[in-house]
Parts: sequence; C-alpha cells; structure tokens
Amino acid sequence: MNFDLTSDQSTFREALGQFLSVEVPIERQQIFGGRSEVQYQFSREINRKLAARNWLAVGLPEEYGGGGKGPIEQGILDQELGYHLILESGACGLTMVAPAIMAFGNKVQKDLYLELIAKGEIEFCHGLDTVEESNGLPSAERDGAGYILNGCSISNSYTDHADYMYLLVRTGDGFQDVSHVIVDMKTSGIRLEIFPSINGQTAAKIHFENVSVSDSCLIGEEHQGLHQTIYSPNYERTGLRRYGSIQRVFDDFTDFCYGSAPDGGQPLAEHPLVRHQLAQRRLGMMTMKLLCWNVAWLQSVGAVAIAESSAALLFASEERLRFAEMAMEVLGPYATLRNGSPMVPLLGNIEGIYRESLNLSESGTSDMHRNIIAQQALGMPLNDM
Amino acid sequence: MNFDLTSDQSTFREALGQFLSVEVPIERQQIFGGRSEVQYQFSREINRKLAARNWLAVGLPEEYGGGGKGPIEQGILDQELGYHLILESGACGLTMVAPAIMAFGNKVQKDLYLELIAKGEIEFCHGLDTVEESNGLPSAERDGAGYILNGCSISNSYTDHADYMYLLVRTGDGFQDVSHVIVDMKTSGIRLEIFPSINGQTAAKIHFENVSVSDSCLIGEEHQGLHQTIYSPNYERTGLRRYGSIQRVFDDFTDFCYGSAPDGGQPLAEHPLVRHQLAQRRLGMMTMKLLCWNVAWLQSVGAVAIAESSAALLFASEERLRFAEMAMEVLGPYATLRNGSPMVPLLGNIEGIYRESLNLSESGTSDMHRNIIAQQALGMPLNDM
Amino acid sequence: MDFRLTSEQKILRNSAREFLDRECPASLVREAENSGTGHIPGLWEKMAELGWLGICLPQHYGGLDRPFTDQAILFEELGRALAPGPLLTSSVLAAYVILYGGNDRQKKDLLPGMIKGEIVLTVARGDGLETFSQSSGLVLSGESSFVRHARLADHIICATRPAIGAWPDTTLVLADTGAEGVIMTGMESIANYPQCMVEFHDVSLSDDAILGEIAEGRVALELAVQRATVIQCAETLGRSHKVLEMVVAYAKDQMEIGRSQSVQHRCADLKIALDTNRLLTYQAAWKLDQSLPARDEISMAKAQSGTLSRLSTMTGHSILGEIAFTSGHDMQLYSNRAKLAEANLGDTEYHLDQLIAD
Amino acid sequence: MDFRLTSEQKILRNSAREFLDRECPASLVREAENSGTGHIPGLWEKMAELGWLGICLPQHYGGLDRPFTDQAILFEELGRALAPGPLLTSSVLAAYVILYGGNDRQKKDLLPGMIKGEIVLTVARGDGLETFSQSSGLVLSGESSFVRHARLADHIICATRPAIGAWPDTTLVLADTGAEGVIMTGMESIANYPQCMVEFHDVSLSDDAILGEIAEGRVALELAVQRATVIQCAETLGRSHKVLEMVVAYAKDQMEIGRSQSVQHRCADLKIALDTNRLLTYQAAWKLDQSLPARDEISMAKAQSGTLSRLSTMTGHSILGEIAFTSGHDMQLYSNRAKLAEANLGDTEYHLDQLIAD
Repeated sequence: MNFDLTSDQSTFREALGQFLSVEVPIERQQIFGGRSEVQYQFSREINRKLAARNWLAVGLPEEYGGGGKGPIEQGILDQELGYHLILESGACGLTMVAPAIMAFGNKVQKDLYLELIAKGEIEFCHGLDTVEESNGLPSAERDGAGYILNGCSISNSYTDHADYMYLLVRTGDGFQDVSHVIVDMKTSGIRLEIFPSINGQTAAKIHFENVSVSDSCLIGEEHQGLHQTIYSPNYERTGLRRYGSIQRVFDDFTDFCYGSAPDGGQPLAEHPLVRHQLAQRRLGMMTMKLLCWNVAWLQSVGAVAIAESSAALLFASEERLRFAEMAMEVLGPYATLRNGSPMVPLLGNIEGIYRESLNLSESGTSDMHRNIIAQQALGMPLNDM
Repeated sequence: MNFDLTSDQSTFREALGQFLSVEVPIERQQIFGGRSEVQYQFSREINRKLAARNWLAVGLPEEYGGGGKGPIEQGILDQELGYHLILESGACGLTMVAPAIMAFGNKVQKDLYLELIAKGEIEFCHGLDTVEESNGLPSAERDGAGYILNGCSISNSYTDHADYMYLLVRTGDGFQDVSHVIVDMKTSGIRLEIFPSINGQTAAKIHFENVSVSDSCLIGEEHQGLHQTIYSPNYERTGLRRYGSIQRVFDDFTDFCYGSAPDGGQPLAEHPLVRHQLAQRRLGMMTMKLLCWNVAWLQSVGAVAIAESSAALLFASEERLRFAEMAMEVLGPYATLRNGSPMVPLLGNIEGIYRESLNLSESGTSDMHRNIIAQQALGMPLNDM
Repeated sequence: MDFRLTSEQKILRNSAREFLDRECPASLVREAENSGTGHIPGLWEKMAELGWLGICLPQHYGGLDRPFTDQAILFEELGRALAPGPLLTSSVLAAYVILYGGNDRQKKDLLPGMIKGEIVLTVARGDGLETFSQSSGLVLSGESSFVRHARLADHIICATRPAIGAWPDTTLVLADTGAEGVIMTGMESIANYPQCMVEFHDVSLSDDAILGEIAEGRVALELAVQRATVIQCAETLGRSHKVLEMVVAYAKDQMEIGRSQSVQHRCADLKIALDTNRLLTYQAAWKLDQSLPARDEISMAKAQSGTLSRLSTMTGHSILGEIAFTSGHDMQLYSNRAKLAEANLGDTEYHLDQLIAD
Repeated sequence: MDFRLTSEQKILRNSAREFLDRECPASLVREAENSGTGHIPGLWEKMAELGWLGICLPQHYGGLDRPFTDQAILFEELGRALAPGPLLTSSVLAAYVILYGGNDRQKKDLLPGMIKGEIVLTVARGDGLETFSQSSGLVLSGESSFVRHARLADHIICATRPAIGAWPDTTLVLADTGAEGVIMTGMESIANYPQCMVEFHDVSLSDDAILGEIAEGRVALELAVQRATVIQCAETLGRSHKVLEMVVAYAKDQMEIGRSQSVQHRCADLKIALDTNRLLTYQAAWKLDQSLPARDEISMAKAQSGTLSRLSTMTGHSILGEIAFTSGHDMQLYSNRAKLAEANLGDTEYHLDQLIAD
C-alpha cells in the first residue's frame, strides 16, 4: 500500500501549484453561486496556458498533445484547478469524451478531436436523458450514410459555449439499442432552450428537429452505447475537481472561524460546538478526498470503478450540503449575505456554496448512485427504480 | 385546539400517580435489558389492583368491568405505567384484543373475554406473520363446525405466559381471505418454540399441527381479517406505554448528567456538547409524546389513525435508539456496564435500553411504517415492497 | 385534548388559501424578489383590507381581536404562498412591541395605521444601539444590521442597549426613517431579501419617542419576540408543507418516481417532520393563548423548525432533481427563503441552548 | 499511490480467514462469552503457533517482524470472526508498551512468552494510580477500572500518574497480578466482556518493575496507544464488514427484501462507510509504517469507526428484523461488541476533539 504520490507526481503538483499561484489572481477565482462569463473566459485562458505546457490533457498520449501521464496526474490537475476555484471549462471533453474516443473511437476521430481537446481549443457538452419523456433519448434513424436525429436531450454545463455535444441516441427499438455520437452544435435543426440555474450556470434542453449527421459521428459500434458506458475504463468521474473546490471553501471557512467573529467578538472557533462541527467536516473532507482518489487510483491500474465512482460522487454531494448547512448555521444571518453586501463574510461563498449544494443531482441522482453500489458492488438484484 | 387534559382526566392522572408511587417500589421497576419473571408477576399483581379500581381497562364499558372512559384515559394509564417501568403484562388483551372484540365480536365473545381482560385475569399473545415463509400465516381449513389450523406464527411477548392467542389465519386461497381468531393456548397440537431475546424477553414461534378449534373462535366474519385490521378504530397502538418508559430513563439520565460525573469529577452537563445533546433529545422526547398523544386523541374522536400510529411508532423506535446511542456516548465505558457491576450508573439502564433499542422492528419494520405513511397519508402508489 | 381546528379556524385557513392562490401566484413572488423592495403594494392593500395585519390586535385599534392561534393559521398560508412584504416584521414583531411596550397614545398613533397598511414598522436590534440624554433631549446613536424592510418602513423601533453611564436595561425608542442622521445601506441577501444596515448618527428624539419607560423595554420586546418566533414557525410550516405537496404531485405524475420506495420513504420522513412541527407550533401558540408559560415550547418549535426546513429543502431538491436547480422552478424560491427563516429569531442551535439554559 | 494489498498480504488475509472460519465459529464465540473469562485456551495456543501474537514484533523476541499494516489486516479478520481472548490487550497494546518503554531485559523477559501465548499482559490506566518511593523501594497504590482481561493476565502494566511530591510525568510499572495487595473485582459488562476494577493496596515493587525510567513513560504509552487505536479500527472494520455480508446474504435469500430499494440503499450506505473506514484505517497504518506523523489520521479513522459501528448495528438490526434481537442470532454478538470497541481507546467525540486541539 502507498498513500502518497511518486516524487515525479509531487514535482508536477508543486510546479502546477506554483503556476496557478502566479496565474490566478483572487478576483478571477470562482465566486460560488455567481458563475460569470468573465470567469468562464478566464478558465479557457488558463486551459490554453496549461495546454502550452502539455499539462491540460496530462493523461492523454503525447502524440495527441497530451502529457502522456495517467489518471493520478489528471487527478492532481483536477484537484488543484478545483482548489484554485477555476471553472470547469473543457472538463467534459477532457474527462469524458477524450477517454471514450481513446477507447472506442477510430483513427479519424482521434485525429480530429483529441489534439483540439488537449489544447483547450474546443468545448464539449454532454447530453443526458430527459426524465420527463418515456423514451428519454433522442432517436437516430438511419438515413443513407448517416442518421436523422429527433427528440431532445438535457445538458447541464456550458451548453451555450459548447462546440460539440457528446450524447447517447436511440439507434433501434430495443432497450439496449443506444449509441454514442458526437454532434457539431452548429448543425442545422439544433435549438437550445436555456434554463438559467441559481448558481449562474445554465442548464439547457437541446431540441433536435430532423438533424442530419453523417456516419462519422458514431463513436465505436452502433448499439454499443450502454456497453461503452459500463465498460469504459477512465470513464467514471473521480470528482476531484469538485472536491478541490469544496476543500478550498472549507479551508477558508476554518481560517475565518479561527479569526475574530463577524461582529468583532471572540473567534467563532472558541465555541466548543463550532470546533466540534469543524472537526466533523474536516473528517468529511478527508473522506471525500480518499473516495475520489480511490477512483483515480483504480483508473490508474486499469480497473473499472463504477461503484467506487458512485460512492465518491454521492458522498461528495451529500458532504457539500452538510458543510454548507453547517457553515450557514455557524455564520447565522451573516451567511445569508451575498458577495457585495456590507459585512459579507468570505466573499459570500458560504451563501453561494449553499445554493450550489442544492444541485444534489449534479452528478446523477442519489437513488441512482445507491442502486449502482447495491447492485454492482454488493451484487443485489435489480429493484423497482 | 387544546393541548391539556380535562380536569377529570387530570384528577385521574394524579390519583393514578399517587397509587403507583405507593405500590411500585423502585426494585420492582423494570431493569432495562433484563426483564425477569419476578417483574412479570409483579406487573400482573399491579394489574389486578388497578382492575379493582376499574382503572386497568379504563377505556372499556363499565358493563364489562371497564372504567367507561375513552382513549385519553387509556393513554394516561399507559404513559404512567410506562413511566413507572412496569412490564406490559396484559397489554395485548387490553389494547388489541378488547377493542377488536368490542368492534367485531359477538355477544358470547364479549361476555367470555372482556371482563376477564378488564380484571387482568388472562394474558393474550399476538400472532404475527412469519417472514420466512411465502405464505406467512397459518392455514385454517373448514372442518364441520370448526377449523383445523396448520402452519406457524410468531409472537414477541409473553407467549410463554399467554392463555390465549389472537392471530390472523388464512381461511381461503385469495390474498384477502384471512380471518382473526382467538385460540386457547392449551389446545392440543400447539407447540411453542422459544427464542430468548437479548433483553430477557422471549420471542416464540408457535407451531400448529392439526389444531382443531370451533367456529366460536372466529372474530367477526370470515375473510374480514384485513378489513378489520385496517378499519378498526382504537386498534392502532399509541405507543404511550413505551414513550413513558423512555421518558423515564431520559429523565433519570438528565438528572445523572447534572450530578457529579461517574469518576467523581465535574457534572457531565458542564460540557457544552453534552448539554446540546440533552437538548436535542429533550426535543425528541417531546416529539415522541406529541405524536403518541396525537394517535390517542384521534382515537378519542373516533378517527382511524393508521398513518399517525405508524409515524408515532416509527419515530419512537428511532428516537429510542438515538437516545440510547447518545447516552452510551456520554457515559463512555461506564455505559457498557450492567446492573450489578461496580461503578455502574443508573442501574445499568443505559446499557439495557441500548439493547432494547436494537429491537427496531418491535412494532413493525421501519419500511412498513414509511410505506404506510407514504401510501395512506400522502396517497402515493404501492411500491415494490 | 383537541388537536383540531375549530370550524371558524378552518374557514380562516380555507379563505386565506383561496385568496392567496388567486392573488399571490409564484409570478408575483418573483416580481417582488426582483423589485428591490420585496414588496407588492397592491397585494399589501388587499391583505390589509382583509384585516390580516391586525388579526390578533384589539378591536379598538382596528384589529380583529382573534386568538393568537389564528395568526399562526394565517401565517401557515402566507408561508405556503411565499407572500411578500413586511408581514412578519411590521404586523407581528413590531406590532406586538408597540402593543406590549407602547403607551396609549403611541398605540393609537401607530396601530390603526399599521393595521390599515398605511404605516410600516420595523425593528432594529443588536448590541450596537444606544440612547443617552443630552440637554436637547434624548439622542440615539450606533448601528444595527439586518434591519428587515428598513427602506419601506416609516418608523424603526430601536432596542437600545443598557450602557454604563446610561440605562440599566433595554430602552425601546421609535426613530423615523426619514430623520436626519439615519443612513441605510442595503445588504444583498439570499432571495434578494430586503434588509439594511442602519446607522444612527446622533439622531435627536422627542420624549414621545420612548416606548414605555426608559430602561423598561426588555419585557415587551421579549413578549413580542416570543410571538413572532411562533409565527415564524408557522410560516416555515406552511412553506415546508407546500414543498411536500410539490414533491408528491411530481412523484405521482412521474409514476416511475412515485413508485420508488426511496422517494416514498423520504416523503414519509418529511411528513413526520411536518406533523411534528405542526403539533409543536400549535402547542406553543395554544399556551400563549392560555397565558401559560411557553418559553420551552416555543424553543422546541423553533429548534425543530430549522430541522424541518433543511429536510424539506433536501427532500425537494433531491427528488425534483436538476430542474429544481433552475431559476424558473418554484422549488428554489422555497429553499432560499428557508435559510432566511432558519436564521431569523434564533436558529436551531440557539433554541436548543435555550432549552438547557437554567 | 497504491491502495491494494500486496500478494503476501492477500495470503495473510486469506489464510487468517480460512483458519478462523474453521477454528472460531460463532459457537466458540458464545462459549467464550459464557465462560466468564472471555477466553478459549485452545484457540489461543493455535493463534500463538501461527505467530499472530507477535506479528509485528522483532524476530529476536520470536516475532514475525512484519509491517504494521499486516497487523491491521490480521485484526480485520479477527474482528470479522469475533475472535475471543486478550488479543488487542496483550498482543497489541501491552506488547507495544513493553517494546517502546521497556529495557532489553524486560523485553527479553516478557515478549517471547507473550508471543508464545504463555504470558498474558494487560494495561491499567486512568488517573487513580500512583507510585512513590519508600525506604523499602517503590510502592504502587490506587485503583484503576476497566482493566481488560485482568483475571487472565500475569502482569499488569500500570500507567501511574505524575503526583505532587512524586514524579513530574507518567511512570510505567509492571505489577504481578498475584502480588500481595492486588485486589480485582469483576465489572459485569455488555457481551460479558471480561474486565475488572483493580485495587493496588501499597503493592511493593522491585526496581526491575519500572518500565524504562521513572517519569518517562508517557511517550511509550502514547506510541502504543496510537498503534492499538489503529488496530481497534481494523477490528471494527472486520466486524462491520461481516454485518454487511450477513445482511446482503439475508436480502439475497429473501428476494422480497433483497429487491426492496430501501434495503438496498441502506446496504449501499453501509458499504460507503466501510470503504471509507478501510481507506482511513490503512492510511493511518501506512503512515505509522512509514514513520510519518499520523496523529490526525489515526483520530480520523477512530472517529469514523464509531460512526461505522453505529451504522452497521442499525442497518443489521433494522433489516434482519426481530430475529436478530434473539440470543440465538449472531447479529447481536456483533452489536454488543460494537459498543465495547466504540468506547475503547477514545470514542468519536474524543477523537474529533483531537482533530481540532491545537
């Protein structure tokens, strides 16, 4: 067993920390609950600078402009970017699309997308099922050497900035007849319906009306979508980016509690209950960190980590809410203040992370994750949901 | 609205408290986790003395030896007996069988059982489904003017002392073809398999092998068992007996925390975290009390209180465990000591109530109660369980 | 023992619900949130006409003189509808301070206008305010934060601290928001809730501005805070109840979700917490109506109210999913306001502390 | 980074599990519980033969000299099987106190015999013991409660307090359980766990009885406690893991229960807590193996260990139902022992306090 980085990995982490401390001024860090266009553009700029050092796609092969390292280095990058509160521009391409193309894509697709992703030049969004509709996925009907897409899909990050969308489509009548495709967002017949979220982000419903795409959009074989989703190594999210950002706010909050109180009185941490809650959440942060790194490590040894990824993502969602509730409680009415108000503590990030934390299904519903753990890790039978 | 007793009810409560403070010496009160035969026999004695005052079956009509009052008075009795830590002898007859006979029984049955129940002369046990067997209930096949019972049933209290058993039997092939019967435990063909519980109580599996009973054992109509269970007013348990006993241990524990610590040091309640937890549990006790009284009050106005009873019982089971865990934590290693050990706090009742509290399904599984609340109170559809 | 509403109370509840369903849709709540004032004058006037601003105040000031429990019933409905405006601030907290602390003339000057909706009152608390005597008369100075609806208010009731060389206990005074030396700074808050930091720079007060007597304001303030706390619980109860209704309606509509045992069990837990809070809140209200000691019961209700708020927020967002995270969905209106209510008039920790302070 | 066991460690785990499945069935656990001593000599000898009592102790005392992490792996299996006997007390806590605090002769006198299972050691702590010098030599007096396996032990390592007029810091001494003036009183405990209150009435000690030097025992004790705490976590981990296995096996057997989403979700939550505790426990063990500072990591593991214990108890009893409440079912063996482990070597509250003590 070994719970530490190799010395090369430590060196990478230090260099990265050095780079970020120079490149990321405090005012360009994310203010929780109020993601802005300025911050988004800044994150793309940082991505390009990272790419110039071959650090952005640190886990991709060097021939595609990556760093030629593995999931551990990718995890270090995610965690540090999170800790510096950089928005997740490019994340979908780097952590979801690139691994899928590496595993299942053809030579043309690899050449077409991987280097652009590695260089931070293109933005992907990810199309999810719509809950409301019985079918859930857009249909893709054969049409000569391509498909005609109809239906709609949901995306929850940077859809309005995305160049391409990566999504599952229904390519047949059977339950399992689904396939992954990449669609250019500029293709005619695509219409975005934007839903502003309460953290400044936007969700979107993407409508496909007779959208004609060529065969070349298909990743891997037709009808292999579910198989790809389940068996693709490195496909599961580690959650390290989000972990980094939560740990950062927790660290800031802890420092705040050890300084004087908002009303100028004794430090909040003088109160035994506050210290006790800080200790509970410190344990929660360590738990989140270990569960996330467990996924990255499993990926690094080529293991499939479906249940472990669900555990990490579920725990992180719930721990983020516990931390936000705890911090709100400790700060009392001060916690309800937003960035810009007189007397606001911590740039309003506590009120902001509270609102962020309400996005409990950001990385899948808690029911879905618990089902996966029960069924994949414990071998229990399918249940009704 | 009114959250208080009437003056008659208050008078009854005071007289009862007076009676119990005289009649129940501390050494005859239940030591949690170690129910004994001596305590059981003592509780029967108390029951007979209560009956002599027409207090035992305070809610039954006077013509059957009851007190002619209602569910509120019954609740007062239950709560006070619980608070004085008297074991629940007679409870099955009083709170389950007598109301069922009143609602659905015939004249003969009323004459046969009610007065004996009211006088504390007979003990009933209640037969529950066995989880393990697909059918769950004993079968009752028509045989001339009676039935032949086969199969088995589970009982979780005083089966070894019971004179009669009240149970559901399967009287037909349909899912709903079940009926309530009363069976004399001395009938030939009944065999008890005793399972000692970790609190000194015994559970039992009752095996029926060609047990021949007459028609007169049937309560109400054949095949009306489910209907009776669902629509019988006053049938649901209020949980006030159990509430009283938990409140008592909580009060003792609170006093203990405000006295010197087990090691002779500062009172435990000097510690802010301990005070905070005491406050949380004090709120829990009040919640339990209100939820239980809510059921008693609904019964007093003739309402069916299925979901409310489930809420009270579920909350009480979970709150009892929360309190036990909290008290174990506060007392540290001292909490692991049993009555009789040197340095044992509170007669070992904390270790005892911890073990009692592990009987989480004592009054039905938590899943069952949550299903009932979702479906009965919120009108949600049947789920898979 | 009787946990039912009277038939009069049922009428009150039903008519309030009908009125608010019609007159206070979610679109109006959003309009208020975006208005900067958190207030809709048209709605305010209609509520005043219904007598809601003086529901428990004496008839000779224009109130309806109904039992305190009725105010709790009304605020359950107002909470359910997220009704905007200084309801809790002006018609409850401030009104009771005047009622319990003011002299006859002050009551006559303020209560009828408040009840008609023509005068808006607010309350400034905290340790930052003090009054002292100068040759010219009484002077108010210091600052207070989180003064709710300050910009809308005509008068601010200031609870000023006992100070060395001044008074031995709390003195309540009335300051006009337009007086010289009063400076307000908005505090941007969750749900755009309208509150201010208010500075008082040596504001001269007339002798009439003292509510009751110098250094004798504590009891009146405490009584008012007690009642306002119960009303805040009722408001949270209504809000949380509506969240459960939204979730159950959604689950029934989406049968796959409605049949999920996990969803049902979370709904059941919220239902228990709601029933609990209803019992705790009305127990406290009933005790106040009976003039019985109610401090512990109030603290229990408010402590559990925070737990209920959190549970309803978590249940709502986890079951309704990502769509509830968008501004267009009503759920987030509820979860944002939950945090304001939770922190108002003492949170769960504070009230648990009260329960063991002895 | 590598969270796997080495192949050697996997062999250790598998062989320990096979041995315990065969040699330590639940019937033997019950036999030990009812024996009054909590000990099965036959099993103890076999474990000693396998070298388990000295798994991490130096080879020249008869130990196996394996990394500390291996001891954690072994105790996961011992916990899983509820193996009775003074394993944690004698072969871990006491052994490390001797190793870190004793002089060469004491190690030679005690460790080989302990490793062979011929000598049983225990530790008495608390603030009630003191040593002082008399003309005749060192004298031990006072009392200590919760001394585990005291009746079985040959020697008690006593941590005696710094006292005014005596030593400035903890002094560790060895007392023979058979010495004059040593009186033991059994403390009846949950699961009949064998522990005693031990009184020392002016027990004369030879100079050889001092472990290390007078007033210099604190560091050795702390190091031993650190290791024993991690081992206690591993034991709890094994125990909780077995509970999950029992529940999952039951649920798969009873399909109606196995398909229940509520049951599955509770199992999933226990699985997450188990995985978490495994990571936290082995992180702490690995740090100790690397001689890195590990205080915080140990406290995190032990704090979460209490949470895990409670969750496994609640999950087990709520899913297995009433049958798990009867003495004949194994579940209650696990839940009763969970409380002993939780309170041992600092509970969740204590270790959370350690995390913010600075």
